[in-house]
Amino acid sequence: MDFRFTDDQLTLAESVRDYLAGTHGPEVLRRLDAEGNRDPAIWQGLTEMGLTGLLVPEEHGGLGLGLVEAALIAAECGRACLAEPLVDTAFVAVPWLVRNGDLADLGAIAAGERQMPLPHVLNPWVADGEGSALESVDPLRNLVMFPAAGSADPYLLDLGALMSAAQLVGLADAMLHQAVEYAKIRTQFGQPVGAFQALKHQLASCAVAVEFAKPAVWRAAEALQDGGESASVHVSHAKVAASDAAVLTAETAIQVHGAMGYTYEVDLHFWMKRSWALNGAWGDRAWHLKRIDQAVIGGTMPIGPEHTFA
Amino acid sequence: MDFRFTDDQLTLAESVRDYLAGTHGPEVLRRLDAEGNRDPAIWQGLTEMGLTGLLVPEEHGGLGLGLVEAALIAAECGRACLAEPLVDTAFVAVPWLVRNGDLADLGAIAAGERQMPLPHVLNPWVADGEGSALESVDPLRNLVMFPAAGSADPYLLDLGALMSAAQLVGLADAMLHQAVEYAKIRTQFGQPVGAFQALKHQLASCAVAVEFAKPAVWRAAEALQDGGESASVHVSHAKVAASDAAVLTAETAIQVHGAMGYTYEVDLHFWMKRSWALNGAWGDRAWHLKRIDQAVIGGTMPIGPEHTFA
Amino acid sequence: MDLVYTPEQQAFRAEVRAWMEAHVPKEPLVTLECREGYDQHVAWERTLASGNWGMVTWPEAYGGRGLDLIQWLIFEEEYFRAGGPNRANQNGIFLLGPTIMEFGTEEQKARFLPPMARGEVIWAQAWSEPGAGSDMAAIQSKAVRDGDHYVITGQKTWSSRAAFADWGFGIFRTDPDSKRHKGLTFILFDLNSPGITRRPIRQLHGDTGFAELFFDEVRVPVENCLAGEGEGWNVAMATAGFERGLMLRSPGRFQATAKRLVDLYRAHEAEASPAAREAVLQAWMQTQAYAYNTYAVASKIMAGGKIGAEASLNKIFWSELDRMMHRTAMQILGAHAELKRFGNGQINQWLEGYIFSLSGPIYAGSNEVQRNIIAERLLGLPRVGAG
Amino acid sequence: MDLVYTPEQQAFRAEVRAWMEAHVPKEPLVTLECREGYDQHVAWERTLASGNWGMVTWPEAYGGRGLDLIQWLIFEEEYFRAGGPNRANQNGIFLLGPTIMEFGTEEQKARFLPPMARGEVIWAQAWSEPGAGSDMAAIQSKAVRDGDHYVITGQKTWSSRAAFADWGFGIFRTDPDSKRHKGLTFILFDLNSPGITRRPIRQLHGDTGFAELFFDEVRVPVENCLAGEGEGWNVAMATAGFERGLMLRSPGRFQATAKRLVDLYRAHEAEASPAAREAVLQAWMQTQAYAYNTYAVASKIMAGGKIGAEASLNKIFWSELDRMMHRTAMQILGAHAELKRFGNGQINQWLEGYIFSLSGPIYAGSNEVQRNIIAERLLGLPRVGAG
Repeated sequence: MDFRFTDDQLTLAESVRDYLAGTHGPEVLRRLDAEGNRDPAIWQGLTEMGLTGLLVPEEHGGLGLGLVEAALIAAECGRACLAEPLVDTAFVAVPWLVRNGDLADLGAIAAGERQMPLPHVLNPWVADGEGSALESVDPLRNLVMFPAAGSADPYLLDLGALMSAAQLVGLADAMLHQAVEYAKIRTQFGQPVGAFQALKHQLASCAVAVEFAKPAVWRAAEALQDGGESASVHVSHAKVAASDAAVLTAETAIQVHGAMGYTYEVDLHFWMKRSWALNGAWGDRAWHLKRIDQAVIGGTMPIGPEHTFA
Repeated sequence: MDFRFTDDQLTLAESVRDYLAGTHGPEVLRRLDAEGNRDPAIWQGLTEMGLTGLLVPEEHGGLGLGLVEAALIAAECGRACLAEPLVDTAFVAVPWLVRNGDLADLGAIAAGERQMPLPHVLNPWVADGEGSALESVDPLRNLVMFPAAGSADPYLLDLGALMSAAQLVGLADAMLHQAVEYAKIRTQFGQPVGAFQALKHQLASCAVAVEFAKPAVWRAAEALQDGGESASVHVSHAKVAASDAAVLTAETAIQVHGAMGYTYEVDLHFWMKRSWALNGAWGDRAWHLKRIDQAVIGGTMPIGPEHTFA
Repeated sequence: MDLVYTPEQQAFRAEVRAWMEAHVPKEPLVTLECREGYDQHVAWERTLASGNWGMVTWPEAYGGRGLDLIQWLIFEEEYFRAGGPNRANQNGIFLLGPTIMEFGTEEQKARFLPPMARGEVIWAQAWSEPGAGSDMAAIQSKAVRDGDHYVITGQKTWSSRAAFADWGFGIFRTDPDSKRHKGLTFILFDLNSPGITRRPIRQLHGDTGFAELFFDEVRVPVENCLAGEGEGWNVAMATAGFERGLMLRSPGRFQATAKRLVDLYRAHEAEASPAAREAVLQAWMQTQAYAYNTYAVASKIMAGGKIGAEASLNKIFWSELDRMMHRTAMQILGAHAELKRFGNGQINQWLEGYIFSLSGPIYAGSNEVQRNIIAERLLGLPRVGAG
Repeated sequence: MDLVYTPEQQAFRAEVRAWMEAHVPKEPLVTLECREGYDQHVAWERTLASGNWGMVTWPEAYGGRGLDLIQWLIFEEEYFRAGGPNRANQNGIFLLGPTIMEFGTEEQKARFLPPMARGEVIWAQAWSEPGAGSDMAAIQSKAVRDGDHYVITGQKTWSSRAAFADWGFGIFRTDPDSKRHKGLTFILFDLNSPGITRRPIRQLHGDTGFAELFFDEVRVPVENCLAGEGEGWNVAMATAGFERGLMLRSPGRFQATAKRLVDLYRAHEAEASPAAREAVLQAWMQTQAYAYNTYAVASKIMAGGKIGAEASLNKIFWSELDRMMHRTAMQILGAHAELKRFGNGQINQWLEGYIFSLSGPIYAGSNEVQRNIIAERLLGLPRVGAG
């Protein structure tokens, strides 16, 4: 029993964070927004970092890592509001293909030559892919409606939900950070607005929500990785907690920004909109809550102090 | 259309408020708590003010006023945390007896010689009356379990719920006032704690909740008085909004008082406990919410901008 | 307490209802925050004016109907029942109109009010500056007297409607040595005056309804000053009072939202969360409570009373209620919430509404400022204080 | 990340479970806040000590079992699974014990720790003063050095357990000219010393577990001072860190509450509100999240890490969660919520728990202070500021 990431995991996450911070800052988001959202050079960079092959078994040219590592990296993608659809292909489609023994495309995916956004019955559209275009509130999401009905496989749904949850805690972290930084420099009534206790306490409440959503996400990643019986319930917990933290943080962050927050000029809006999109993706709040309801009130899963890791 | 009290109504409420403030202050509550809760002199005073006969028709020795006046006075009873069970007899039992044409006891009630707490199936115990004793968290409530099953009449329930709601807004007002006064004089870190924006904003949020519960109570009183079809739904709205405002204000008031709020020495606890008792009395939150649910989601009542007074 | 409409009020309601049913556009207009939508909304203002429904509470002499506040509430209820569009002329109707009636000269009233009522001149407000948002007393834009003109230099921002409107109003520092609330003057100006540059600001949703205004020695005749020189703060506070107070957000608007939310919930009842059900019931309760409170305030004002710091209670209540209702709708919509148009091409008005609702706790005096006002002026808590 | 218990840990769990099932009283004890209940709880401490379960994380040399933090968590889970009573000795186990181990001399450790572990000496904490609650640096009680004694004069209040406990600890001003955080010293004292008057304070629920302490020239030997003279603030902050941090409220306690709440909900499912259902699901989610976080912090500490301002996140989370769960239970109980005992004579533990939960956001550093700490130390927001 050790609820910590390994040093290797932390180093990997940090290197991705640093890389994205250096190559995928807000000025890049604004450029992409103006120029059609996708930039092969960015995808190339992610491929060279090994991220497209993170979950691809080594014998197919990948790094052969697991869902815990993927969740950590997905959180970094959220933090950076990554425009490229890395998570959908590399952290959702790949482990599903591996589970299904469908290995043909793994090499191409690892090499960055193939993207594979997968539809699900609960999630008929995802970013990129082939199909009729839909316009998302998120300007960086190239949404398409798939022509065929998606899979109904619960494992695929769990993967999508887990990785959405991981992105959402990263998004929430980033929005909290942006709000804090703005509150330090914006002055009103002769002082930084961040010195006003009312804003301090709102931001502190966001920190509480985000910090207690994170361990639920890591625990869900571990559960799904291990394939335990209750893994789906933990994924649903992660999705609900991360979504709620992100929605709260988005509303607080815009409030802290005041009228500036309501403009397109402030970076915040990219993160808010991604949060709203992922809030509904891969099973919405009600869907995941119902799964928890069946387990907890319905009694299909043991609960109580001795069942922390049930 | 005039959503105001008449000058007569306001004058009456003010005179009751002044009377109770003068004769039924916190020191009286403490004395009653130590000495068995009831004091015939207080009951006598209420009788002399005409309150026991407020709703008794004039031909039976009362003032013949209506539920709107009674709700206003019930709010004052809440504000003063009145120990004597005036509301149960004079504002709940009397209009029910009148509605049922059961007029025999009205003269004695108006004269202050008879108390008549009535049980209801949803509310098997009320303060005072005959039956086996139960201990309420409210030290001033002499709770008894009635030996016989209560009435199931919805009008009786509506009267009890409405008058509980009215008391609850008075209780909430008083708790807010106590918290504000304490926050003005308690200093920490070199200033009154009420100068800290975090406490200011919590108290302001209570003011919002209380001020928007009140008109729902007055509107429900008027609806029940008029006997409109949807009166019960409005009573339920009043009860839920008033209970929620009182529970929120109680939690905020104790927080503002800090450790002092957790003592029996501070007056606040009498008001909090009465709030908790009335929160569950005459139909609890869930029961009233269900009645609203049937009307609003169930569609048995028209809603929308043109139905403000439906 | 008399909660029954008179026969005259019922007849008036019937009249409004008939007109609205005949005239309100069947299809929702394009958002007011772009050129196309703005033009549609101005056209609607003129249609309203053609029925004499533009400024119903104004005196007839200025193009209104001289309605009392209860009639106004009935009008608004029917307006929103019919799905009436947002008002391009809102700054005129609710903010500037009442301000001119209170502070303007007879000549100013005659000059500005009738074209406003006819929807011919659309007004932008220009309060905020980059350094003066919640802290409006930090205004720096200057108006220097030069003969019978003021010469305005400076910058305003987050001016609603200013991307497309005709005229603007705001406060400017006329005494260069003054500080904070003193030395400010309330001035009306033609947005097409030489020296004014409008820079539309792209908003959260991507459209551009509000703007920055740059003033480079803009000459404005002295007769465009409202009330006396140096009286600007008092006039602006009265205007802001109208905004936060009774008239900016009539209950009908929120009751219509609550009704739509109930319909949305019913369509998704089987799969919705308990939180959504609770929120839907709260939506009905709170929109009703807001309506009762507004009727109560209207009754009080009609009887000669005034609305004071209670306006801050209102502002907080409707803005947080509106956000809550739209957030709930977004949750109910689930995966569909992010779509700007649904598969059938219909605009996702819940998404647009949610985004707009996020501005509610910010504009017209942030809710933090409102809570300060409640704490200090209504509850009497001490003003000074450290964080 | 390894979320599987080792066979040794599983065996340990089985051992705790067996002992607890055999020893935990079948009937709930009377509340700790009255004489009768206090005595029952002290007897339970001695029973626990007889099984060597009193201070499981302490070194064996001081009467503990030398367990690591994961084992401690397992112990706590099983303790609360079995319905173990609240700990009379909590101030000793979680606050003073670790403080003495960190700051005490060998002699102090040998003198104070073993009787604490055996439940023979029960400790009260004495931090607050009437003018120093959240603002603990405003302490005024004086300890004046006189030879090899301190002479204490002053007043402490809201001292938990002090109505009945044996010894107390707190900080006192030893430098009469000092201000705020300086010149304070951490002193342990016998509550039966001449010159100490205890005035039990009646609490919200009517019982008297905490007390005011009046010190009238109370002589305390210098060797009862922990760490150096003038070091009191640092020691107290470390102690308060233990309190707010990992060990004061183990997750098992709240998980047990959540489980009882689920059972309560199931029994009232048909008539409960949507808000209650949502809250019950939140109760499970949040107690689990609290457990995960505690395991994560325990893992970090076992690997040599430290817990800092994150302790404030914990304090806010568990205290508001506990209040939410009990408030929800009160709503579910409806009319029964107000009864101190139900019709069958059973104590209404939800009511008692709700009342106690209201103190959670106040004690151990109010949640307002905690939010300041998070904002300033974790988020880096500026300290100074006006309201």
